[in-house]
Amino acid sequence: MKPGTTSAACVALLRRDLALTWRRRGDALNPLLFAVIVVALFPFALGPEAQVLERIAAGTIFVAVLLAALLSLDSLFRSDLDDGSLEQLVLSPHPLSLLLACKIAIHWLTTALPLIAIAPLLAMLLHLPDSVLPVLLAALALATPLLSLIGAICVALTVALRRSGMLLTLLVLPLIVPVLIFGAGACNAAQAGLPYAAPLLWLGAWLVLALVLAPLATAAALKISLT
Amino acid sequence: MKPGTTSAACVALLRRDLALTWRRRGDALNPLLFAVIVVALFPFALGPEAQVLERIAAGTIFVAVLLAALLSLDSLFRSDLDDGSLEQLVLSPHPLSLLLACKIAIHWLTTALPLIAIAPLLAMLLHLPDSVLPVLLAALALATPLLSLIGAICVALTVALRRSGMLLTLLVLPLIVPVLIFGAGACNAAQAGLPYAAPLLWLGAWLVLALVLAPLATAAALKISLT
Amino acid sequence: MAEFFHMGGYGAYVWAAYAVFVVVLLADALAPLWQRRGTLRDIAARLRRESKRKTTP
Amino acid sequence: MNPLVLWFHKLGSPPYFYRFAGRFLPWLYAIALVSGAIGLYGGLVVAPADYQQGDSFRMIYVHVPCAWMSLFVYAFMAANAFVALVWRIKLSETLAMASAPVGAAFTFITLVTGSLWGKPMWGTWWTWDARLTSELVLLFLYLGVIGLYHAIEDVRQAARAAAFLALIGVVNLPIVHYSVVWWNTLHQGQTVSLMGQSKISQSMLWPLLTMAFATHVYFFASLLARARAALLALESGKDWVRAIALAQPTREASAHG
Amino acid sequence: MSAIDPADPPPLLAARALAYARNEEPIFGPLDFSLAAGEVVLIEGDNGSGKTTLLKVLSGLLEPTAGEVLLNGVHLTLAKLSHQVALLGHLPGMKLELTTLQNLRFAVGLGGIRPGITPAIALASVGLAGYEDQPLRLLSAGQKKRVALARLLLVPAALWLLDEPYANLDREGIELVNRLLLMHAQRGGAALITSHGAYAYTSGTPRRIALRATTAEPAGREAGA
Amino acid sequence: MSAIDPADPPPLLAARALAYARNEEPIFGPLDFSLAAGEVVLIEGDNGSGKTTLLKVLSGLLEPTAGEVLLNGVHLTLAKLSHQVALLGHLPGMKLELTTLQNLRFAVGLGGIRPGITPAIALASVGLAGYEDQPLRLLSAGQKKRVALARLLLVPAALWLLDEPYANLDREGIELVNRLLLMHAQRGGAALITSHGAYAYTSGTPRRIALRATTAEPAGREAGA
Ligand code: HEM
Ligand SMILES: Nc1ncnc2c1ncn2[C@@H]1O[C@H](COP(=O)(O)OP(=O)(O)OP(=O)(O)O)[C@@H](O)[C@H]1O
Ligand SMILES: Nc1ncnc2c1ncn2[C@@H]1O[C@H](COP(=O)(O)OP(=O)(O)OP(=O)(O)O)[C@@H](O)[C@H]1O
Ligand SMILES: [Mg+2]
Ligand SMILES: [Mg+2]
Repeated sequence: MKPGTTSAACVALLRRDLALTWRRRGDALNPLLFAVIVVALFPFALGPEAQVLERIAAGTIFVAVLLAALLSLDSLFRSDLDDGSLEQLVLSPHPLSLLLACKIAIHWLTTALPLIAIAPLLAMLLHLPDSVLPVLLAALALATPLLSLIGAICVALTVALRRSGMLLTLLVLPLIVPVLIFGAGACNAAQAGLPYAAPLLWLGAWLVLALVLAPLATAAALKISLT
Repeated sequence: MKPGTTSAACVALLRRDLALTWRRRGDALNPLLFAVIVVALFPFALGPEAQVLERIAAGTIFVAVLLAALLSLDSLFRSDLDDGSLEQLVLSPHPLSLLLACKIAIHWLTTALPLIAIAPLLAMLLHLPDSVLPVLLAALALATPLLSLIGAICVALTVALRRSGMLLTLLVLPLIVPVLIFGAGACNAAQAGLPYAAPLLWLGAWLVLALVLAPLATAAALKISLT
Repeated sequence: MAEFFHMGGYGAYVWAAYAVFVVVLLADALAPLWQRRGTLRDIAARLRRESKRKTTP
Repeated sequence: MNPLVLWFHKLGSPPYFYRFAGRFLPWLYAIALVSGAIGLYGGLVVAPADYQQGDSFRMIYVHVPCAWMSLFVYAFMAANAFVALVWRIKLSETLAMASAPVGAAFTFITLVTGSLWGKPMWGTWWTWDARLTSELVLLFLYLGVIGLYHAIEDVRQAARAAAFLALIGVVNLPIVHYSVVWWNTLHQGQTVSLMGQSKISQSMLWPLLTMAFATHVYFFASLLARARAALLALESGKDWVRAIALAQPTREASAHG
Repeated sequence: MSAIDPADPPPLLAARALAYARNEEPIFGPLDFSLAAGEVVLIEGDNGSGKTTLLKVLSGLLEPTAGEVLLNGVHLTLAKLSHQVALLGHLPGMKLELTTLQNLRFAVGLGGIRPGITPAIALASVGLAGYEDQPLRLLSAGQKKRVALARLLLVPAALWLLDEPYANLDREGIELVNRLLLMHAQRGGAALITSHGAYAYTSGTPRRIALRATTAEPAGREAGA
Repeated sequence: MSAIDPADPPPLLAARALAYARNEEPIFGPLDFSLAAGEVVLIEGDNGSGKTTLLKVLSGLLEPTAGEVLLNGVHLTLAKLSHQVALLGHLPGMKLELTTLQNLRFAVGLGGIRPGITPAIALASVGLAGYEDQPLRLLSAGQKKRVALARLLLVPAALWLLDEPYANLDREGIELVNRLLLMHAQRGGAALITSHGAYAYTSGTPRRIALRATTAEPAGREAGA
C-alpha cells in the first residue's frame, strides 16, 4: 500500500501533458497565429506607413505576444477541471505545488517558447530595426515565464468559474503591467540608442522570485477554488 | 398537436437570452474591460508621447474593439451546445436561420453596443482629436454588426470543437480585414482632413448584404457541424 | 561558375528563393508518403487488436 | 452510357480511384521533375539578365509560377468544395481537402520568394500594399481551412465544414488578382498574359511557362498522392483497405502514443 | 411500399433497413421495426451497441447511412422528422442559471404546448411543486432529470425518444417515468426508450428491440496528420 | 473517544457527528458510522439527499461543517485523508484524447501501484482486453466507466468511494462491479457506494446508510447582488 514516489508522479505528469499537446498540436499553433494576426491588424488599422509602424513595433509585438500567451493560459487547468483530472491531482499524495510547477513549465514550453521563436517574423512585419531584435527576444524570454507564473495563480483562482477567459485577462493584466513597462521599455530604449540593461535585470530578478513563490501560491489558490 | 408560432418562438428565445445575460451580467462586462485594458496597455508599451498616441488612436481603438467583440463571439453558441439547448433549437419546427438571427441580435446588443458606448472613453485615453470621434462611432456602429454576423458563421463552423477560441480568430480574421481597413481608414481620413464618406458607405452596403445572407449561412454551417 | 553563384550580387536572395522552393515542395511531396504509411500501420495494428478482442472473452 | 461518363462514375469509387491514382502518380512526378529541371535550367542559365533588375529577376521563375498556383489551387479547392457540399460526393471532399496543404505551400513560397525579391528591389522585406496583403490573407484562408479540417474529429463532417469555409473565402481571389489594377501598388502589374502581348522577351518567357507547366503537373501529382492517403484513412473499415494494410510488410509494428 | 391500406392505419413510426456508420464503421446494422400509436418499445443492448446513436438518428440529429424512416406512413426528410419528436438525451437542454419555470416556459415557446397543461402543472406532476423559482443549478442530478421529464409532458410531440430515462433517478422517480410513459401511451403517443435491461418499463411486457455490439471497432482519426 | 481498546482493532473509517451545510442550509445531518476493513456499505437516499456531497466530504474535497473523520482510529486532516482514498465520481478523471493504457499509466504514476498488477492486466479484468490503444474518446459511456473501474484496481487505496458505480453499465458491467467490490473486501479493503437502491451490492446483504432528503429546500443565491 505504498504510493509512488513524487518524482515518478512528476515524470508521469510531464509525459501525459506532452502527449496531450502532441495530440492537440493543432491547438498549440493557435497562439502563434493569434499573435501574428494581432500584429497584422495594426498595419490594416493604421495604414502602411513604415515610420509609424517602426515606432510602435516593439510595443505592439510585446502586447500581442502577452495577449496570446495570456489567452492560452486560460486552458492551463480547464480541461483537467472539466474531466475531473484536477480533482485527482489534488487528491494525490504528492506536493500539489510541484505538480503544478510541472504543468506551468510544460505550458510555457509549448506556447510561449514558440511565440518567442516567431518574434523575428513579427518584427519584420512591423519593420522593427534589426538592432533592436536581440533586446526584444531577451525581454520576451524574461517576460513570458513571468506571465505564465503570475497567470497560473490567477487561473487557479478563476478555474472553478466557467467562461473565465476574459475575467482572467482582467485579473492578470494589472499584475503584468510592470512587466510590460520594463520589457517594452527596454526595447524602446534600445531603439532610441539608450541603455537598456537595467529593466532587463529587474525582469530577471522578478523571474527568480516568481519561480519560487508562484507554484506555492497557485497550489493554495487552487485548493481555495475547488472547495 | 400544433406547434407554437414562429414569432412566439423568437420572443421566447429573446426573453431567455436576455434573462441569461442578466443572470451573467458580470460576464457581460468582460469585453468592455478587455477593450479598456488593451487600449490602456499601449501607453505603457509605447511610452506616453501624445503625438504617437494620437496618430495610432483610431486604429488601436478599432483593433481593441474588434478583438473584444471577437473573443466574446466564441461564447455565442458555446453554452447552448454544452447543455444541449442547441440540439433543441435545431430540432424545433421553426426556421433555424430566424432563431439564429435573434441570437446574433441579442449578442450584438449585449456586447458590441456597450463597446461603442465606451468608445469615447477609449478615445480620451489615446488623445483622439474630438473631431474624429463621430466618425469613429459611426464606423464602429457599422463594423461591429458586420463582425457579429460574419463571425457567427465561423462560430457555427467551430461550434463542435472544445477550446475553439483561437481557431475562431484565425477563421474570422481574413473575412474582416476589409471591414477593418475601411472602418479605420475612414477615421484616419477624417483625422487627416480627407473625405471619409465613401468607406462608410461601403461598410453600410456590406452590412445590408450580411444582414440578409449571414443568418442563412450560419444556419447551414450549424447544421453541418452538428450532424 | 563562381559568377553563376554570385548572380550579379543577388546570389544570396536568388539561391535562398530557389532553396525555399525546393525544400517546401519536397516536404510537401514527402508528407503524403508518411501519412499513408502511418495510416496503414494503424490499420494493421487495429486489425491485430481486433482479432485479439475476438479471442479473449 | 457514354464511356467518358462511365469512367467518371467509376472514378468516384474509392478503390478504383486509389488504384488509378497509384498507376498515374509516378508518371506525373516524372513529368513534373523533368519539365521543372528544364524550366530551371532555362531560367537560371539560358535566360539573359534583365537590363533593369540584373540577375535578381531570376527569382521570377519560382515566384510567379508559385503565385499563379496559389490562386489556381484555391479555385480548384473551392470548385471541389462546392461539388462536395451540393452533391455530397465523397471524392470531391477528399480532393478539396487534399488541395489545401499544397495550396498553402505554394502561397508560402510566393510570400517568401516575393519577400526575398522585395529586399533588393524595394529595399524592404515587406510592405503592406494591396497585393502582398491579400496574398497574406490567402495564406490565412488556407490555414483556416486546414486548421478547421484537422480540428473536427469526424472526418466527413470536418471536410464539409472546411469546404464551407473555403467557399466563403473565394471572394479573396479576385482581390489578389486585380489588386494591382484596383489600387496603385508597389508590386508589378500584369506582365505576362496568355491572350494578349506579354511585356517580356521570348527568351525570358519560355522558361517561365515551362515552370508554370511543371508546377501544375506537380500539383496534380501531390493532390493524387494526398487523396490516396486520405482515402485510406477514410475507408479504413473497408475490406479493400484492410487487404492493403495486411499486405504491408509487418515490421515490429508498435502503434501506441 | 407507400401503398397504404386505408383500413389498416400505418404505424406511427416505421424504420426500413435503417443503418448508421461512422467513418465507414457500422454502428448499428440495418434495422426494421415499427411502432404503433400507444406502444412503448425498449431498445436493449450492451454498452457500446449503438443505442444512443440510434435515438440520434431517429430524432434527425444524425443522418442514417442507409434506409428510411416513415412517420404515419409518410416518408419524411430528417428535418421534418425532427419536428414530430421529443428527444430526452444525456444533456438536459436547459439552462442551469434559469429557474425551472423559466426553462419550461422557453421549451413551450420553442416547441408549442399540448392543450390543457401549463408549465406549473407539469412541474407538479414530476414531484417538483414548490421548486418553481429554483435555479436548475441548485438541483441534484435526479432533480434535474425530473425537470427534463416535465418538458416532455408539455411539448406536443407524439413520439418520445428517451435515452436512459431511468439513470440517476430514485425508486420514486423510476415509478414516475413509468407512469408518464403509460399516460403518454394511453393518449395515443408512442415512446422508444433505451435501457441496459436492469430497469424495465413495468406496465405489461414492452416490446424490445435488441442491438448487438458490432464486432468491428470504431475507426476514429487518431491524430491524423 | 480516542481511547482505543488494543484487543479490538479500530474500524478502517469512522465518522463522528459528520455534517455538511452549504450556505447555512444543512445538506446532510450529523452522521455517525464506521466502516471495518472488508466491509462494503451502501449509501442510500432519494434524489437530492446529499449522497454525492457526503462522498466529496469523505474524500477530502469538501470540508465538513461539523464532526470528524478517523482513519484506522487516527484523527486525520482532510489533506491526509485524501491520500488513503480512491474516489470514483461522476467525472472520469481521464483524458479523452489518450488511449486507455496511457490513462491508466498516468494514474499509476500519480497514485502508485498495488503490487502484482499492471495496467494491462487491470484493463483485461474489466473486459477491455484489446482496447489498450483505443483513445477514450472512441468508447461509449459504459466502456469509459469500465476504464475508470480499472483505475481503482491499480491504485493502492484501502478505501473506495464510488458514486453511482452502476449507472451506465449493462448487466455484465453490474456484475463486474460486484465482483470487484467482493475482491476488494476480501483482501481487506472497504468501500462506500451510493445507489438509488434499485441495484444493490449482491454478495450478502450489505450494510446501508440511509440519507433522508432534508425537508428544507436548498436556498441558493438567486442572482444575488
Ligand atoms: C512578399 C512579396 C510579394 C508577394 C506576396 C507577391 C505576390 C504575387 C502574386 C500573388 C502574383 C500573381 C498575381 C496574379 O497572377 O494575379 C505575383 C506576380 C508577380 N510578381 Fe509578385 N509578389 C511579391 C513580391 C514581388 C516582387 C518584389 C517582385 C519584383 C520586383 C514581384 C514580381 C512579380 C511579377 C513580375 C509577377 C507576374 C505578374 C503577372 O504577369 O501577372 N513580386 N506576385
Ligand atoms: N464520437 C464518437 N466517435 C467515434 N465512435 C464513437 C463515438 N461515440 C460513440 N462511439 C462508438 O460507437 C459505438 C456506439 O456508441 P453509443 O454511444 O451509441 O453506444 P450505447 O449503446 O449508447 O452505449 P452505452 O450503453 O455505453 O451508452 C461504441 O462502440 C462507441 O465506442
Ligand atoms: N452546487 C450546488 N449548490 C447548491 N446546492 C447544491 C449544489 N449541488 C447540489 N445541491 C443541492 O444539495 C442537495 C444534495 O445534492 P447531492 O448532489 O449531494 O444529492 P444526491 O444525493 O447525490 O442526489 P442524486 O441522487 O440526484 O445524485 C440537493 O438538494 C441539491 O439540490
Ligand atoms: Mg448511450
Ligand atoms: Mg449524486
